[in-house]
Amino acid sequence: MSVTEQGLLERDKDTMTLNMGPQHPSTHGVFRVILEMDGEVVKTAEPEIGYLHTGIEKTCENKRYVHVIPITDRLDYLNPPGNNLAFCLSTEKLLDIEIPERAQALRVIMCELSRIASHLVWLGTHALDIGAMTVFLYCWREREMILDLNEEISGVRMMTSYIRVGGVAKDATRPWLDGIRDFIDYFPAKVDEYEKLLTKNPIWVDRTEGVGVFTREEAINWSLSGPALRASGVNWDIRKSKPYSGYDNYNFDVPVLKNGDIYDRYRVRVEEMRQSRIIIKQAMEKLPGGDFKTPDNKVSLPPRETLHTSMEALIHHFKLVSEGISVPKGETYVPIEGARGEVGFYIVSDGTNVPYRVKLRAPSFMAIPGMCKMMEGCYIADVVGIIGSIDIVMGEVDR
Amino acid sequence: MAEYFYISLFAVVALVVVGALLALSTVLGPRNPSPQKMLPYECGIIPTEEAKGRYPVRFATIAMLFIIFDVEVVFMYPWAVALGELGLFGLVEMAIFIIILGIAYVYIWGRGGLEWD
Amino acid sequence: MGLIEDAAETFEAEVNNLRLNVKDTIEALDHEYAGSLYDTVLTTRLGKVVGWAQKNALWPATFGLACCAIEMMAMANSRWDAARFGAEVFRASPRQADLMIVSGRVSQKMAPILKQIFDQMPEPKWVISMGACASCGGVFNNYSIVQGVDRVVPVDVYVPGCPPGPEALLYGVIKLQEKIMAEAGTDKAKKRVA
Amino acid sequence: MTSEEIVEKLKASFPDDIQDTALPQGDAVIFVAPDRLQKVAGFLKDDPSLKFDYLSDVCGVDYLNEEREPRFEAVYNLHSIDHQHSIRIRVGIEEDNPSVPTVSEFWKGALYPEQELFDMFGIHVEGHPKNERLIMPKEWAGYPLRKDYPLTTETVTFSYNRDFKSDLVKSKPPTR
Repeated sequence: MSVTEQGLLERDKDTMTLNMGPQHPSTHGVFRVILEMDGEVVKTAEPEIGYLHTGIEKTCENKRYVHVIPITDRLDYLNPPGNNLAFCLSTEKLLDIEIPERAQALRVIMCELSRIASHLVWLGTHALDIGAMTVFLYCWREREMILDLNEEISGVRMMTSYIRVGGVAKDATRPWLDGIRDFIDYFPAKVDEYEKLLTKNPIWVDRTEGVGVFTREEAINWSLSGPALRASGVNWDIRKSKPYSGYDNYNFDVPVLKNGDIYDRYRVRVEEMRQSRIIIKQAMEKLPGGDFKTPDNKVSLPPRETLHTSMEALIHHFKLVSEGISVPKGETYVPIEGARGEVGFYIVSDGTNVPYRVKLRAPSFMAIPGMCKMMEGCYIADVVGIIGSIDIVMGEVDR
Repeated sequence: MAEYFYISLFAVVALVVVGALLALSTVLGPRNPSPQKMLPYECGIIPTEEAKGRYPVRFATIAMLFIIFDVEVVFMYPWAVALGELGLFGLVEMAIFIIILGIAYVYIWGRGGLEWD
Repeated sequence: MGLIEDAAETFEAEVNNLRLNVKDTIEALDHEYAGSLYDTVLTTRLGKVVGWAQKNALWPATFGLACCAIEMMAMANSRWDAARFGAEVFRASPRQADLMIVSGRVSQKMAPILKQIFDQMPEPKWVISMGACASCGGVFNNYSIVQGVDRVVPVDVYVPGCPPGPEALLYGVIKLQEKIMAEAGTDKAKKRVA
Repeated sequence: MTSEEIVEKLKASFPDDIQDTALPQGDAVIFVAPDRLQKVAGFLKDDPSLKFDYLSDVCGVDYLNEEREPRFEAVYNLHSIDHQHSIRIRVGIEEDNPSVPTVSEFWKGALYPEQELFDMFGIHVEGHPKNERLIMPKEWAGYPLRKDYPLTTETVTFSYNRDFKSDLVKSKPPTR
């Protein structure tokens, strides 16, 4: 429409630009998407990220391997043990050391607990965005139990830094193990409670079924990963295809559904919560004895009491504390299955005790273009549902 | 005339309370306009283009449909209160009223007036 | 001889302190009026009542940036329950909020937006800087993080921790309530609104 | 197929395009020149026995003070969903006006990490729709993840000691 005689404002496009900006209750962090709207229908959705860029990769290049572990906690802050495990696995692959059975089992328990906690935060905020207030309060009740377990074993609620290079920080304590057993018996009834609230709820089904559909080829081509990929019919779970840290001796099944809409992603994640509980149950029953970190003292600190007696322990202790681990030259990438998808650290080391380059493969970062492509053609109300169903975390998107 | 006393008293009290609240807050409330505060709220971004003057016609049709059926419900309230005295006559009257609007509703539904695109 | 110089130096620092304090008090006195009855009517007694009302209805604006936002959500939930202190209602738009909890690390790209949101909040408004990253940059001292939110907005309460537990944030809210009560009815409250 | 078979197959079918291959800790790694990348990538995606249809990650590395010759490097991690094996392509890029061809026509997921390559390292990606800032603010100068870019740490003025704070507060650096 050009400018008419009355000098009406020149309008070259009939769409309306709506800015779903960084400070928005349902963008799960500081994520901005500029929506070109034709009435209620989204024509194009152009994402804008970087509002939480913390320069973590630059900071990691100036810190020792041991100091990078608390930094990885703050990347994907809903699944901190997942990041720790990814970093430790890459470093241990470069160091080429063997992790004792007990440490691997403790790592699996910690990661599965944090996967449940992360899925609970996802379910709470996703349901809250679509309008179900009660699920938000229910989910946090269970999450508080997991956070208490974290506090029991590592002293911190969220950022546990429990998984260290060469094993774990502390051996499993009696109250922690009892707490997990109680949680295992307590949790299935709660998941059924969420399902009762949402799965057959006509409002929920209307808002999520057939919305934001991604076919199998699109999901693979746009590099989605994790539950979003498995909801589109792709059987790709790194715990099964590239087992790490002893995942191959637990039998659990991976939920894979077909039609790739928000409803299927919801059902995949709820089923994953149940499967994680089954993994923890098996890991608790078969918890092997032995030490909880590698006896090789070049990587992990020797036990305190040996310091008084043996000289080598003192030297190892001093060398580790003053200089830290020095990793041989090389580069490696070990993917693991985080709560949001494939997480992995590409580490380049130049033989010193400071990593030369640390790059996080963040599932949310890779999913954003696919998510915005999914929004085209949906209503404005579904944009909120789609962001919730892909479950992005801005900490790992902007790094 | 007497029976209108209570309803008018209720209306006056309502007006007084609302008026007082509004007046107090405008008089007592601090006024501190600053250029940024006057800008429309765009999730933290400085807005580049003003609000669009022209909206698609879909918004208007849906608003009208809502008004029609909302007024229908408003008529039901006094009817429900007075159903005792009206008896069968009131029931039949309201049934006819609802059927007429029902036909309109079915017609609109058939023509796809309720979907968005 | 070094002792005397040290003593002279500390003495001069003390004088410098006093001069700065005096400058502050003078500045506090001649604030410009909010241009309404709000100043003239609000004597100390009525100011206390207004302060009591403001204290018990602190509506936080959802400004969840990073990990601290998850703990802020935990504070609003049933176990830690900020509703006991009137801070449970999280308003999305800054127009209806009078408390901004900056929870998370503020990057250089986010700082102007934080300033814009803070300006769009009506007076009187308060800011809680939650977590080490918001208070002083935390573990991230690099090119991308604003080293402390007090460079962008005036902060009232700093809550330490990374992330601070919900109980620590609640303690921060309570401390802010005490500050509001202490400030109510004085010139500081009027200056905050002006 | 195991890593060795993958590497052998690729060396056989691309004798001149692949500069070098390596098997660090059992991973299949091939080194490719930038101009040959699209050819190798097309083969990797379409070959029925390899079928690398999932791009896991594109990541840039700056080997400034290492004695390696090409300073920059773009690393492509690929998985195959059906055969469940992986490969890593390392593409060495020259220092003066570094550029690499895009692979977004094979894997749409490469659009964002390649734009991050430009944003963080200044590696120009030919054929990429948007070679501009992704994460950093639009008017940011310099490429942060290069080795010669300083970490720019600042002294933090978080102290209640009044006179210490007074002069540092005055010299508070403005928000960029």
